[in-house]
Amino acid sequence: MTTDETETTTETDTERAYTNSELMVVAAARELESDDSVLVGIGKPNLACNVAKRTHAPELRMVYESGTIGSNPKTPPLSIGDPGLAAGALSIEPMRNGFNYYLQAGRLDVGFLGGAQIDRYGNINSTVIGDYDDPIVRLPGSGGACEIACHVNRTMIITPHTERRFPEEVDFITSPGYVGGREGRAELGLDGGPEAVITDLGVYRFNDDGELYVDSLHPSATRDEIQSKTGWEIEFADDLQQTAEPTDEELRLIREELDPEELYTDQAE
Amino acid sequence: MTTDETETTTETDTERAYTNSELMVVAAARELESDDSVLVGIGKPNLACNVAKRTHAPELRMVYESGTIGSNPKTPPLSIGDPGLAAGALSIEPMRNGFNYYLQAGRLDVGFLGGAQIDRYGNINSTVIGDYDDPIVRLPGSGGACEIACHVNRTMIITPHTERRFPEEVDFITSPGYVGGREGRAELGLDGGPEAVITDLGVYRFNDDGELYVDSLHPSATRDEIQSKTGWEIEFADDLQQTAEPTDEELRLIREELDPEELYTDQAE
Amino acid sequence: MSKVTSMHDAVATAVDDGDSLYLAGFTHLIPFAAGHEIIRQGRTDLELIRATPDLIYDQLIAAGCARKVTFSWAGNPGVGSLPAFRRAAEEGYPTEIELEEYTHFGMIAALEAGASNLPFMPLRGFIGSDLPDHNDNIARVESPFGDDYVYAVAPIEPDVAVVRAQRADENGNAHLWGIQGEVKLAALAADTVILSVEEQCSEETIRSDPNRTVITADEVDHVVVEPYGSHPSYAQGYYGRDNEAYLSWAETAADRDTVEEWLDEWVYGVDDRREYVEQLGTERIFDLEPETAYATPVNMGEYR
Amino acid sequence: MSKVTSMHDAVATAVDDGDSLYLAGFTHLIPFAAGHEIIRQGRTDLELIRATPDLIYDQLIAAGCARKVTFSWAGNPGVGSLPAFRRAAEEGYPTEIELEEYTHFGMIAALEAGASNLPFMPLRGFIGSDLPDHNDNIARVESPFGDDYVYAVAPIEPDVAVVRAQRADENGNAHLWGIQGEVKLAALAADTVILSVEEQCSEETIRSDPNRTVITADEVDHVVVEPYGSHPSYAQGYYGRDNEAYLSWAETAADRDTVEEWLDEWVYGVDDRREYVEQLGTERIFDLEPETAYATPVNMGEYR
Repeated sequence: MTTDETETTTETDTERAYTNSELMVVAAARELESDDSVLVGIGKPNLACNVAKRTHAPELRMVYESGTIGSNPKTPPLSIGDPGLAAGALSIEPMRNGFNYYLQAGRLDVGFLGGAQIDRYGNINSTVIGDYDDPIVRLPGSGGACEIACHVNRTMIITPHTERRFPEEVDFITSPGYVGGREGRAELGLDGGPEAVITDLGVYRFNDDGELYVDSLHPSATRDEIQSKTGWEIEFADDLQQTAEPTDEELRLIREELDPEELYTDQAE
Repeated sequence: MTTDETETTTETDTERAYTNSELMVVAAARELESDDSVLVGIGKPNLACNVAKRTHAPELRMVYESGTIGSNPKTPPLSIGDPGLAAGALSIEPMRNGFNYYLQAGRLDVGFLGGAQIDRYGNINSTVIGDYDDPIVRLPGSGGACEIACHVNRTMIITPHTERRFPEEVDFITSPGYVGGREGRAELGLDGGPEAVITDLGVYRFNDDGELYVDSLHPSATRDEIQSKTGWEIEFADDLQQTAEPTDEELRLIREELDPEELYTDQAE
Repeated sequence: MSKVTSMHDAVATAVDDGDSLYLAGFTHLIPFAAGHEIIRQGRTDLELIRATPDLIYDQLIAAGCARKVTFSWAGNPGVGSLPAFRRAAEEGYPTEIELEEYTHFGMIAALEAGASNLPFMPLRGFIGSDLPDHNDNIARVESPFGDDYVYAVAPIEPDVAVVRAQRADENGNAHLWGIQGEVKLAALAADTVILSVEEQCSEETIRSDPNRTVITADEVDHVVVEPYGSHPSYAQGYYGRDNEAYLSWAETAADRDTVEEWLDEWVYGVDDRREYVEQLGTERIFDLEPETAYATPVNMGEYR
Repeated sequence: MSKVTSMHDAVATAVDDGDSLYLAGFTHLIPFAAGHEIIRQGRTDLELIRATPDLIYDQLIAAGCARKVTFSWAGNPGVGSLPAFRRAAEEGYPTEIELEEYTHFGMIAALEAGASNLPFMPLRGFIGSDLPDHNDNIARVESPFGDDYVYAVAPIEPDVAVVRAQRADENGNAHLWGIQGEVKLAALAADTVILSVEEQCSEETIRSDPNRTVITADEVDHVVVEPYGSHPSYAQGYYGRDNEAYLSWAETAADRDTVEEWLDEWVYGVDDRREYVEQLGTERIFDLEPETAYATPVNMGEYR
């Protein structure tokens, strides 16, 4: 980033001086509001929260499954229990308290999840591909994900969009989305639900039935590409947008401050 | 206490140079063993624990309902939550943890209780005299007592023996003794139970049916006095003992170190 | 944005007639100043919830603020009974009070359910006791795994909790040391929380020792900085319990008139806690101060 | 009487073939040295219980110690999957392993039930998930108060827990700061507890700050003083996480042979943690040390 601000903005528009992984981080950051408490995951979610906190959401409170409340890491953590999340936090809770008093009691607004499979109702599988008792791939399992999906008000899903990841129905529900639709979720007594799915192709949201639709396309992506990698006929918004591109400041934060070693993002020059 | 040890011992035997309230403290102290964890109450139980700790039970661990574990108060506390129980404790637990992880999980060996009424099966009433909804006397209620009586291995009851206090049946069971007998307690799934009742007249224990009997008489007391103040025909041990008298060291501890202001004991000269 | 305000304004905003109220603190850090302010502002029909009503609720009851008391041990700790509580329970003076009664463990479990947003909390409590017959919020529940049972209590969720700590930042992140009691649960279970502290500190101080934080800003609506706000209860490391006040309450409250005089002198007769402390006098306050004994430091490390 | 012993002797006494084992510590203070000693002593048929099996259980599985894994997230934190765990789960190599699976919250609630001597613990968890269909220790329970339901989990009560802390006295009263995880629950829920610490301290140090105590002597059977006993995990204020070791495990464990070589070099090839640390070398250790940042002191007061 050697050019001045005005020039770079122009270049960005025309030459795409950012990557889709950078765009994913930025799109996720923009979902956050300053008074949110966010249950942060590692990788892109952590970058997204830190971009948001350093731009439009300075009061954002970052909470980790390890029980650190109001963490303020100086460098991006490699795990959700790093010492830099504990040092300088506002509070550290035993693990049970974090889940019991914070998550279950509805004190967390936003949670970030990934997953090996996401279906048309936003249900997530991070447990097994294939049969539970004789798996083709044994995945790590829920961890905190199931109850995050149950209890935060807005679940954000960040994942690359590949064909395998978007089947019509997941092999195993690890974490509930809208189950069989918004009513299915409500019948279980759950509020909230998935708010957005952010992939390398676009930003998707959920319609009144609780079904996934494409809300904005990334500049590099096409409708056909998304449809061809999705296991059902996916809906597109009538007023389908183009995802807003990263600003220079957002890119600078990612590249210089938050992920200089490109652990979680591929970075453009 | 100006005379030397040998002389005083002799005086004690012949002239009763101690009071029954001092004897109660000492008799209670002798029930304690060095590896016991005791849930301590205020007043005589606290004095008894401190006498025991300073004589035959140096490793005695004192736990209070307020959540202080391994307290080591320099002066006797007025309440179970005094700052001197917190400063210098081994650990301080939030109130729930004390009840949940220590008491309920069976980590405490001994608990001291008082009560307005104690019946023939060691059930205790500290809730109301008369009808619950229209009480003659509204007493403080259970506090920690009910679950102490449920979960410690040996409940010690310290109380003066007056007629009103020893009815055949209590008006209200606040804290279970042997309920309708040892089997009644076992049917509820409870282990442990009352071990001894220590009054100003004697030390009582519980027979194989879970019924109270007099195990030792204090030197100043008589069988008739106990029977006349008891609401049923109370049993006396075949080998009824005389309660062992306080030693000089025990009396010195009470008078000089633990209760110099006679807050919890009447003291002889 | 700072939540720091006066106790007058916090109570005026947060506490309405008819509210259910939990003034927390097990022996330690009891919010006496808040109780007095509620009396001064003349709130009525309150449901007073507290494991140990203690002098604080005896005073509120004597002042006619209560319609119900939810409790587990209604005594003057280490001294005896609560005269005003007994007058209300036995004679209906100055107000009739309904009682909802638990054991300590049951009460704390009910707060735990409230703090956790659970419909019930199991405990091995009340066993063999007559209490469950008199409280519909206690029920026997069979274990879904094998042949076993517990009692369950329904959640307690007060409208307002007042909690105290030694120090907090302007947002309400608080360090509390010494006896913790049910302070955290009360703050989590309540809709609205007033946090009162001995001292205000920087957010940096809080962040230097996050394991010491018992309440976070998330739960707190109002922060009141009020030194000696717990007298005659105590604040660990700041001042001891004023045992004299506890002992003399037995006589003060024994009689309807003497308790009125006491309220006139110590509650209605002062504007706020500052005036109360002035009336107490420096010597009495100084006599309660402990010698200093610092905790052995810990290194949190600086991780970049 | 002092409980201080060596890790060799603690493991030899406490851990038998077939035991259920909880090596505690959520990311922080993971007892790697204990895990390695269990491998060296050749224990087999173990039920390995841990919310996050992490590298420590991947190593035990690779060494053939496991018959069952009870867990809630089996990955390499921030890196990817656990190769040995996957080989055992997918191919039965080197041993078949049975899986008992929870969510984090469900796992912790089960430990809470174990620590509390309760027959079950309710939680609003597993809702809408397929997990309850595959684990008999998860059951739906209706609330006894009104129209509501929860899931309940059965207690987890390991035969042995190994927990770590920064400092403890010779009896096992321990101060732990930074991330607490499930350490306290594991110690309370287990029959036998090995406590390993970075430093031994006096009982006086513990008593100077009782709010910092996370484990008391009551729960502890053996105390092992073992600096750097958590490497490549970390000890807050003492050393940071060795991320390099976590990153390289993906390659090391990807292949049956390379993981054997690794075990030969780092577990079988050293006698104890001291030799392991020597093999790591001073520079690597020094690189992990944080700058010093002390917590703001608190005054507990001296009350006479």
